[in-house]
Amino acid sequence: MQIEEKFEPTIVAFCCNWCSYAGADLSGTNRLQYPANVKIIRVPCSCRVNPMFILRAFQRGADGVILCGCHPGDCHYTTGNYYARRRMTLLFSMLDFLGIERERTRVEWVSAAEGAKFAATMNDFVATVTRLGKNRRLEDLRCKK
Amino acid sequence: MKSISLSNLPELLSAIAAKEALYLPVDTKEGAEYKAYAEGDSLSLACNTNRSAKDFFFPQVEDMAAFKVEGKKIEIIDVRKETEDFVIFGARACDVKSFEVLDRVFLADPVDTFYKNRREHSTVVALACSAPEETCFCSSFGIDAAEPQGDVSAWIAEGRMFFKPNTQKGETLLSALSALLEESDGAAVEKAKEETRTIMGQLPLQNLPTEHFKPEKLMEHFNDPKWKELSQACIGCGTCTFVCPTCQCFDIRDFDTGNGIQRYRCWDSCMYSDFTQMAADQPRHTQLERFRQRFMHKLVYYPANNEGLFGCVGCGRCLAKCPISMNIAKVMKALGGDK
Amino acid sequence: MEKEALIPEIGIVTDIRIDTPDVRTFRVVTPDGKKPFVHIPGQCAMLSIPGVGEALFSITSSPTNTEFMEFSIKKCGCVTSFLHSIEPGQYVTIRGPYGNGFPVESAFKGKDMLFVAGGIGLAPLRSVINYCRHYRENYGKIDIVYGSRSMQDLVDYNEIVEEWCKEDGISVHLTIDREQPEWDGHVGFVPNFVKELQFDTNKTAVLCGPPIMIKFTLAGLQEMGFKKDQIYTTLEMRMKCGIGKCGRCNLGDKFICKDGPVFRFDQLEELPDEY
Amino acid sequence: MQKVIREKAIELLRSGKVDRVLGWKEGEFFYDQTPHLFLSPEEVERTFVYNGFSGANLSKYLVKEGLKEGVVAVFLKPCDTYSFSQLLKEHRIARDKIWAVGIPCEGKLDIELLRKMGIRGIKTIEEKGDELLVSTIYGEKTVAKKDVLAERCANCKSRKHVLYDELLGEEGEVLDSARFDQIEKLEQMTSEERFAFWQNELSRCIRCNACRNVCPACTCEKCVFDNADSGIASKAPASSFEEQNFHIIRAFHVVGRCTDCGECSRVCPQGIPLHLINRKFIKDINAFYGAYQAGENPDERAPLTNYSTEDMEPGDVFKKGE
Repeated sequence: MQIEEKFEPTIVAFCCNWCSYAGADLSGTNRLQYPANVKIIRVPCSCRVNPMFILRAFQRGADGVILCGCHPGDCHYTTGNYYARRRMTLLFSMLDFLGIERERTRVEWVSAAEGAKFAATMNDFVATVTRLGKNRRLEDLRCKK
Repeated sequence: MKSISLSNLPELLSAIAAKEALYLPVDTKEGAEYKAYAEGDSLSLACNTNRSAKDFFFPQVEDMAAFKVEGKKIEIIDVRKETEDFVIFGARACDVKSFEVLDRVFLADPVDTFYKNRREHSTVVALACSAPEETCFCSSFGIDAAEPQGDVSAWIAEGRMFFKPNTQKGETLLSALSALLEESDGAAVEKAKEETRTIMGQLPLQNLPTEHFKPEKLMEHFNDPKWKELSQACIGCGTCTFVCPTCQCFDIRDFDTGNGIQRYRCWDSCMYSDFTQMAADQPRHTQLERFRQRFMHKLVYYPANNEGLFGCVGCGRCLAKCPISMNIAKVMKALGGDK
Repeated sequence: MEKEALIPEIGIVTDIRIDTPDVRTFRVVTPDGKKPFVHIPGQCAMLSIPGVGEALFSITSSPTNTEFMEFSIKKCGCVTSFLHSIEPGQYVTIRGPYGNGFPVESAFKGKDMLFVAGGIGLAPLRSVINYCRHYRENYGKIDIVYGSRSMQDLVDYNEIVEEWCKEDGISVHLTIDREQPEWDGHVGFVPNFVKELQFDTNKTAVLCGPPIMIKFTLAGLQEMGFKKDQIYTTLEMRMKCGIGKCGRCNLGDKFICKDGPVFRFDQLEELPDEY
Repeated sequence: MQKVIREKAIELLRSGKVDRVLGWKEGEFFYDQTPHLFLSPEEVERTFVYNGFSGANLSKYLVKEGLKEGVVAVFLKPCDTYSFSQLLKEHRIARDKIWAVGIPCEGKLDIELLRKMGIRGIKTIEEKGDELLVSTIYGEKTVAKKDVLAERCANCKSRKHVLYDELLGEEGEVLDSARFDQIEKLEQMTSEERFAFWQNELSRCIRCNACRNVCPACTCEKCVFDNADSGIASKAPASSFEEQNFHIIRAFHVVGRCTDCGECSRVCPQGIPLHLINRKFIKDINAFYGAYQAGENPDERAPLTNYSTEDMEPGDVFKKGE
């Protein structure tokens, strides 16, 4: 008999250095739980993330990608997240257009004080992606073991 | 000569597919393409496929080796596998000739085992052309579209398909299918050949000048001032090289899969700016040199190394596909014609 | 399955010598400690680090060295930069030998030899120079003109001074581009130095170095009375296969990897100058 | 029209106003014209053509031409002027080296559509009003032009020349086109259907880079896909991801700069409707950030180099419809 393994998604979270990364940190120091599936990549600003980052994360085995940055208006560089917002809006719409499940991508604004929001967001995102199952539509078979 | 009624052709295809892998051109919404046979597929009667038949022996991408890297240590894994027997059914005379052009590169010492393996396991059923197009110019290179080579030659005439084996492999294939084939005389075939040749004679590019492209004229052609004008609109894409049945330049690259390195080879194009790029400099700085390289290779360099065999088979794909409609026919006319 | 030329073998770098700030010489053997394969001077090998890339290098050591192979490599691109970062014990992959090599057993035999090298151009010549030294009786007088940007940039300086300079019948002429306090030798560019030295025109000359050096040295030698069929050089181009199939290193109908890399200048004259 | 354009080209060359003329040179057949630099009036007289198959957008050549000595005259169809204007806006073209002549366009024809009708062995094509008389070695055929109109022309967005030094013919209008209809049709499909649609299309990609190289908005000195150090340089569709990645990034890089000239789809040797990807971006920009047409207004900021504090959230894209 085959034992069915529970699907554990790999989640890549791009977190801006000034707000969301600190938010993740805070959720840690407050002992708030969020799944270990989330791999955080720290970026100087949410605007640093270009579409290639997102696609490459999927190529390399991510099942979901989330971008976290400062709340609009609170960007450390004043306007970075406004540009990121437009960029990701268009990219996610395009991914959906090409038939990639829309729930696999998300943008969330998390401030340095919102440790609880960070944990809640991650819990929710991991649950969503777990329900979706493995990323099959934007995968690179060569990268599978 | 063996033959089968066209209405029974599906049975013949099924019979081949039951025995070994079968590939044939089928019509798609974007023109004819080779594909693996599935029950119900019917043979395309289009003059030619979008992509050439070189894919069967020299695919666009193939894995060459894998490496496991651990610290300073490297392990090499041979990923080659013996190919299964397969049949290419319905390749045209130009594509069949292109196999000979490729053979002389890949089967020359040291042999390319990837290519050789596929070549050895293939049986080519070549189908004579009945409706050539204006872009066809195989006869300029001495290819007879009515008399294709290959392991088996086939013709369509008077509602039947006729077969003639040319090699041992061809004999084997036909004898395995003998239950479906009838013995018939070749009168209809001769008539069909004549018809094809008559049409070929009316095509505009039937007699492109080839006599000027001799090894001893290498430098004369290389230094021809016309290259500048011919190449000026070239956008440097790889369309002509990728649809070409005889273009065989390749690149070898490594891909890090995250759990090992895959070394693969893929088609490359001399039209690309990074084709000859080295760390410091490159010998072909502008599109003129790259453009010239492609046509000189087909018309002068390749024949110089291969007893005068041209590196072009006149299939006409580059004529149909080039974004700016610059092609070997125009180059040949400019360089070797009107003299 | 039969052996595939494009699938490499394992080599181990057992020793790395730092020659100049940007040139290192790598000693390579097979996993069982032997020399990877037999070659003739002037031939090349494909070295690669999986995941980084594969590149063609001329074999610097002489065939008379039966224990290992050496490659003098200048840091300039992807693969070479990586090689400069490795330590002894590193595995690499190696395949070869490729190319025609120098005609040491035919055209060079019994001749007075003149070797002219600039910078890293000494790498391929070192193989043939050491070969000629080993079979000293087969060759006449040997002159070596070698120049580099500075004293620190002279590759194999120790071997040159300690071995080549001390041998009978070998004259070594060194030069550097600009004055340096600790340098008491010649200062100036190689082509001018060659002209100043005025060699006998019965010599067979072999040039290797940057294109500009080759161009002017060739002109200088011709001025002296050398004919093009007396002068050899070795070329390089981007290569992927090394066996005349990948289609990028051709000069006209000749492939540098297969028909070269060693060419005589009268042969080059009949080929396009795309190198 | 060809006669008028030829005369204009000859006049410009004779008067010494320009040194070169960029136009279309006649090919072996009626339909295979090559963009060409004409240097003499005689050459124009002999081989300059302008007809239903003069589809190539010449504006991208101006990047290179502007670097040369002397002035070049160029003939631009309405949609080409959008590309030209966009390139100028991006400072890719030396304006003083260019003499732009606007020429009218009745819509360009797609030879592939003729071939799909089974018309083969074409000897000559004659344009007669709304019809094409095609003579082939297998007989004569008459085809309505509208049936072989290229997709981009059937859904023409504008007959207006946005920028020119002189104009031949009448000033046109911006049209109310149905170019987003097919996008909407795709949007109404399920995610699975869309995925299947695009897999079928993109899997045919041979990575010849024709779409990128022909694109008037793709003018990077070195493309990221050609940069060996980028980690994504690959010449081959080694996995389905490569194709998706290439085409998303290709289109994304020209977001807000793509004028929807349709060259990418015209040149694709595999017949992939690449313009649909670019057009989806254009449709989204219009819907999310207000109507925007690249190349139309040189002073307007492009959507991705601009923002508003009131912009919608990425997640809102999918909320509207539900």
